[in-house]
Amino acid sequence: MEKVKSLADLKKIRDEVQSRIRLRENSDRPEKLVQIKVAMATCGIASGAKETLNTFVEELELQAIDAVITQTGCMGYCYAEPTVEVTLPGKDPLVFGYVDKTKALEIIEKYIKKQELVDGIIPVTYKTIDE
Amino acid sequence: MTEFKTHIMVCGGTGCRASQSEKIRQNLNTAIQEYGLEDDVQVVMTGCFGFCEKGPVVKIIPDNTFYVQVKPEDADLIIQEHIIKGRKVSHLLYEDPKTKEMVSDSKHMDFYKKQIRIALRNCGFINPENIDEYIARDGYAALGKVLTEMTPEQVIAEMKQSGLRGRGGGGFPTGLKWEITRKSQNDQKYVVCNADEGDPGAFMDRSILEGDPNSVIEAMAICGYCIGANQGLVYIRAEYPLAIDRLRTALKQAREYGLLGKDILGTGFNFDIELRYGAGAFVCGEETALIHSMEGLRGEPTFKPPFPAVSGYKGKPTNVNNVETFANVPVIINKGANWFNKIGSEKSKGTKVFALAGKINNVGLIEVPMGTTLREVIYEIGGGIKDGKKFKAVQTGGPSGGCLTEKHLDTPIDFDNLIAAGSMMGSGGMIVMDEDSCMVSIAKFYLEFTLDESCGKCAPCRIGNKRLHEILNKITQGNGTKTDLDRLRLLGNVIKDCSLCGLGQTSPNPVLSTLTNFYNEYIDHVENHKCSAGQCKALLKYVIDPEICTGCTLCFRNCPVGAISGEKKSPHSIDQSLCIKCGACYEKCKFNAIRIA
Amino acid sequence: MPKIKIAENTVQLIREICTKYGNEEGELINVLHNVQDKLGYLPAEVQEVIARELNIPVARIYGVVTFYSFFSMLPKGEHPISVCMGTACYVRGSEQVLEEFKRQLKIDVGQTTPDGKFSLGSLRCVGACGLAPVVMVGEKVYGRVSPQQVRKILSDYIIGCPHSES
Amino acid sequence: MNTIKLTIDNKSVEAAQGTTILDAAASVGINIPTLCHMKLHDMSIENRPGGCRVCVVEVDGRRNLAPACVTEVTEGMNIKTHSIRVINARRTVTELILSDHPFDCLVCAKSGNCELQALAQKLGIREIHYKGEQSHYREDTSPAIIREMDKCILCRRCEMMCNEVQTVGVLSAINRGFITVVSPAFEMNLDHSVCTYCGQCVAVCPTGALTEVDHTGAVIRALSDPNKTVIVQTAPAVRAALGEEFGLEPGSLVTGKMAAALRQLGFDYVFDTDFAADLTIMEEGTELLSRLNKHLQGDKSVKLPILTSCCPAWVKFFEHQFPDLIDIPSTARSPQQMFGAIAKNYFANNIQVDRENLVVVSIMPCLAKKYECARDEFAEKGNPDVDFAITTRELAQLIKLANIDFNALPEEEFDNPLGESTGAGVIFGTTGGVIEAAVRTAYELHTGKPLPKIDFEELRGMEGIRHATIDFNGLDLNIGIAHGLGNARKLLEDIRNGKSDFHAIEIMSCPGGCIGGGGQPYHHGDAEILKKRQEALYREDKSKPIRKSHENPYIKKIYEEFLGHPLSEISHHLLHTEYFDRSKK
Repeated sequence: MEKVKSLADLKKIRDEVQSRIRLRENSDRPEKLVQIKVAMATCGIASGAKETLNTFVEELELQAIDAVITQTGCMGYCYAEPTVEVTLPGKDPLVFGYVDKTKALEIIEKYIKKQELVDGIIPVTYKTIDE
Repeated sequence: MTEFKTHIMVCGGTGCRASQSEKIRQNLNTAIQEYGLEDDVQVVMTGCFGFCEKGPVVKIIPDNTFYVQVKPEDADLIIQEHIIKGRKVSHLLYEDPKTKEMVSDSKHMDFYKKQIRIALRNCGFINPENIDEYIARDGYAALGKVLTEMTPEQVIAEMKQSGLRGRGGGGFPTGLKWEITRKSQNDQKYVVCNADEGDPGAFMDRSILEGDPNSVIEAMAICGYCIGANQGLVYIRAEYPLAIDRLRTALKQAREYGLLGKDILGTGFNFDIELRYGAGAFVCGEETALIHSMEGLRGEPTFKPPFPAVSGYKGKPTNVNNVETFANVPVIINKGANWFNKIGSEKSKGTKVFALAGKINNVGLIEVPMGTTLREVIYEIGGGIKDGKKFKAVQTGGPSGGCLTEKHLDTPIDFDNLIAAGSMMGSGGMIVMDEDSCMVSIAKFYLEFTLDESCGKCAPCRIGNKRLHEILNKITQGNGTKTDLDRLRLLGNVIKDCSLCGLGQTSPNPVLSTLTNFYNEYIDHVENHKCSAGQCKALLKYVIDPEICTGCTLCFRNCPVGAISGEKKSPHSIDQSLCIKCGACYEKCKFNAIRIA
Repeated sequence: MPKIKIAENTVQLIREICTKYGNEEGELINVLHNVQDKLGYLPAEVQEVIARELNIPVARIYGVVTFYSFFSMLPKGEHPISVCMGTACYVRGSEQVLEEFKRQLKIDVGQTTPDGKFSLGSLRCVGACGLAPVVMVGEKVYGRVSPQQVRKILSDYIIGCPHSES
Repeated sequence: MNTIKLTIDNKSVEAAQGTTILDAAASVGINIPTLCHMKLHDMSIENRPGGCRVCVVEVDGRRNLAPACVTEVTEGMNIKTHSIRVINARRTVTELILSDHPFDCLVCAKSGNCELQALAQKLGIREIHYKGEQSHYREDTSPAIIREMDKCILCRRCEMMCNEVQTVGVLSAINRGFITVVSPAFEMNLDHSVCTYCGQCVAVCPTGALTEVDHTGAVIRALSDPNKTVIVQTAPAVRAALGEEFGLEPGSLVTGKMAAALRQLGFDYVFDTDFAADLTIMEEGTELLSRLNKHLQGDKSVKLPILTSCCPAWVKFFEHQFPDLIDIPSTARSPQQMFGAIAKNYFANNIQVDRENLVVVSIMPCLAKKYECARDEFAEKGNPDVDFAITTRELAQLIKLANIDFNALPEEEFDNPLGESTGAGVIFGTTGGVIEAAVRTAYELHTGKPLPKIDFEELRGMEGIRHATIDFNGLDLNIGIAHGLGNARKLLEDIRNGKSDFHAIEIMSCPGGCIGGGGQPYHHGDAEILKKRQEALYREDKSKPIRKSHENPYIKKIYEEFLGHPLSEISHHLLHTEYFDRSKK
């Protein structure tokens, strides 16, 4: 990693990463680019979030669906772990609860491929600081 | 590929299920089939909307119409009116309690604004193991701004202006703490992050460190700049391996970027952070004990003053803040003190993260503005009480806090109100209890914790809490007297008045608050020898209803002490003098003939 | 005075750990963590070695070891079982779960089964309150454990190896 | 320094900034009770963990009560030390402490001297409202100290003495919560530890948790045995403190009454350790000169400084902690042991009693002396040179037991030959005294001239580490003095690191020297008592006709008759010793 030597350097990184994310969203195949975040904090992992993450990685690769899968921290819905946030291009993010392997496959089959909602969506009930 | 035009979301949370949301779903599906809309409309069962007070809840997408208190028989109406005719079913809409207007779009409902995420802003949003994602969310911009545009005095003024108070329990103004440490003259100073989150049932600091470690690192560097320290230390529980891991990764990446280390952002400011591990001692959350622990000593608190701001780690001025406090700092710098101090209540600014747990539907981490009421937290965000049971109490502040009751539900949560109500903010654990929780046992439970965790240095805490516990034990065993209740209160107040540190001074709170708020339950225990929650085993009495008992002998065969007798095919009875209240008979009886009296 | 009975390579290991922390007395807790990580526990002889290396009285080390619940002077079982007794777990019935473990294993909290397979402990909050009651066996977290599941959890280990992710 | 104005119990008080409420109150005659707190003024020894909470007071505007011993006064403070809230809290806290304390008062060694007992009395506690589990620990008996930790109230004074003052590090608080207790590592017995038996833990213990091993019974048995000749020696510091046990002012000299009492108790000969102290000076002083001369002549094998070796706790300390330096201290035995060796090998012959039938009892201000006389090297065929060492306190006990009205006793003299001593022997009981006595003799032996002055003020005082340079007729002799083992450690570390330029160092384990020994009447934290005992010894020194050891006629006589000359072969055999490496390898 290059050292960040100045405020300008820091802004450059920020803009780069932001544009990279935007690029992801506005890529030439928007229908294929899906973003998936798996909550991987202690309760998530204890509830099997690793397996969920693996299922998404393997299954999406198997089906050649272009997706960005990342881990993230606790979303706060500890009662419904593992939780996964799926953002389809151009759509609002959706959070799914109790995502085990079966549920993960169902999300891929129904929501990601057909935009059909599946049971177990967790309504987002908070404001972010940007609002 | 089917493309549904409309989705109908039916709440499948426990509360709504209890009020027949499953039936609503069935009826909706029936109606959809009836009108031949299978290809256009899809019904989805969702997780809890958290609005259980008004449940069952149904939401129509894409127009975001939000129906409350829907009954199964309303399903047909929703399909006919809303889906087919495109008209909202007005009597199912939510009425804004303030304006008395019907609100249809959930985005305009106050309820959805209950949570504001400042400390948790990046948790569940960014990859905590990738510093770039933090930077993309304006990470380290606050540090950059501070180092290039502001003097330490200006930053401290900003912090004071923001009204941020320590989130670890005490609620001491953060800016003031920084100022005192800045004013302590010394060649070496330290910034310490207290990540020894020890309240049982609190896990907000763990979540922040696991989900957004960089926010803490950035804030510590800002603090270092303000107070004149170039060394930071994070004292973290050894029980949090994942948080330790994430923090290490973040430190490594920050160092690689030069955001920690020498000459940060070319400004000449040096700052780095080391980790120190706790080893399982709750009292180390107290800052002087924490410092002793970091010095390799027993984590015993010492009298303040001197405060760590004057003489702390290795005798040098040390600023100690907890994780959540630090997580607020970069936002305050970026968005300004005046943005921050508009959120919250008059004396408690900003938000507070709570770990909602216990007998509640939506166990989880929430962040609400200070001043939110307990009712909003429990019923609207927490989704109400599990299994439709009755709310009894909510415990805040962990072992240092107290149990609040129904009458406190509309109290706005902030530092001062909770103390006035006999509890405290603590680090933000919030445990909800229902009718099955015996408050005497709960008080005893917390006291057991204090007994385990008392450092033993001062007599009131070491011996006083032991005696308190013994009295409570006597009560739960059915041997308590009314004098014991007076004794509890007297002793509790002396422990509060005389103990050395915060742990001791607050340790009787669970006892004192339950005594105040649930006095009748104590009386029930000592005078009627009754535990209505059925938790105090010694007070239980199992009896066999001779009307129902078939004489199957199953209970007789399962009783481990031979307390049950009776002829086959005639009613059995329990010899109370022999019964050890194990409950085996109660569990085994197929006819529900055994009751708890 | 107890003669040091531990193996020379163990002494060497402890020395290395102490050296890593610059033989600083302030690093005592880090040293103890590290040594316990490697040896599993901190017997008296080990504390004597650390005392010599860090040049502090062994009584002080013993005072520290007995202060913090994380440190143990007894070897733990092959599968250390910890039942969370944090509030969230308590109100959701962890006491009964702990009782069931005691009953099944016929040992008390802080003890190890005679075959050395299991040791039983309780801890205060692993911060996974959403899964209450929580039980940890080694590093593995079991959530929403009921007393009925105790036998099943134990059987995972009695056979030999734990179930793969359940 | 800023003066702060405040109000305590409606009295206006002025106090310097940094004063505690406790001290400010005391300055206007308000004595707030304390228990864990202990401060030896001017000796930088203080224990104030703020743990017992007995001294709490009410401060206007404060949420909770303030511990007076640690809370500093601030401007305008309004303090109430006996409001109902305070009295209730103070009594409750005391009751709590009593609820975890055995009710052994009537038979406790500390009865009448117990600070907890006194507190309960002061607060008028007549009932303990709290009952419950009490702490129980195994009793630990060592050669000198008994630990009955059931009686421990966790004031932590012993831990502070052992670690901060003495740096021995045997005692530490262990466990936490209700089961917290002060203990050696692994809850082993003291005799398995590096304990030096200095007894400072016993000296400061407010209750009966730490006491000395009681040898009064054995002494009584010996005295009543018609076949035994029982002789007694009394250490210098005893005469300056024994009176306190009988209500006399601290600093009262009771040498004559003590001799009378001992005679009444039935000792066949009442001798004085001071005689042996003079003998010690002869041996140690000569050794110093010999080492000094060789050193000055360039003999690199001779090490300096020479360290005094009178104090058995100090000896055990360096044997454990500085085994690399065991060739530095003087090989001279302590006066107690010199006396024992002379008694059993010289005096026994003189009076024609078998060594086995001669019982040597010593009265010591010290607990380590109990351990010292039990060391193997100080016995012949299992018969120790000194049979029993009892403390000043035990002697008082014996006197009381024998129905003696101590204060009415006449002044009597010691017996001869082992009772004659000089002023030099007397001052052995205080810090600085041994080296002053040595200087008086060594100067005259070295220069062959009479001393221009006898009082060496530069060697006296209560500073923990002192040093002075004495002009030995052109030769500057650098002298160091340390009392308290923590101070000794500092000097030893300098020696180890080659940073010491002393020729001779006097070390005493106990703060103040033997006057502050672990066997003395309890000072209860009053440093003035130690100072008065010290003054008393210098007074006795001044009043002595002979003040230099080498001028003691009986010393001259014993060399003529028996020993020959200092460092003679027989001296080596009887008056010198060797040291052992007690560190674990």
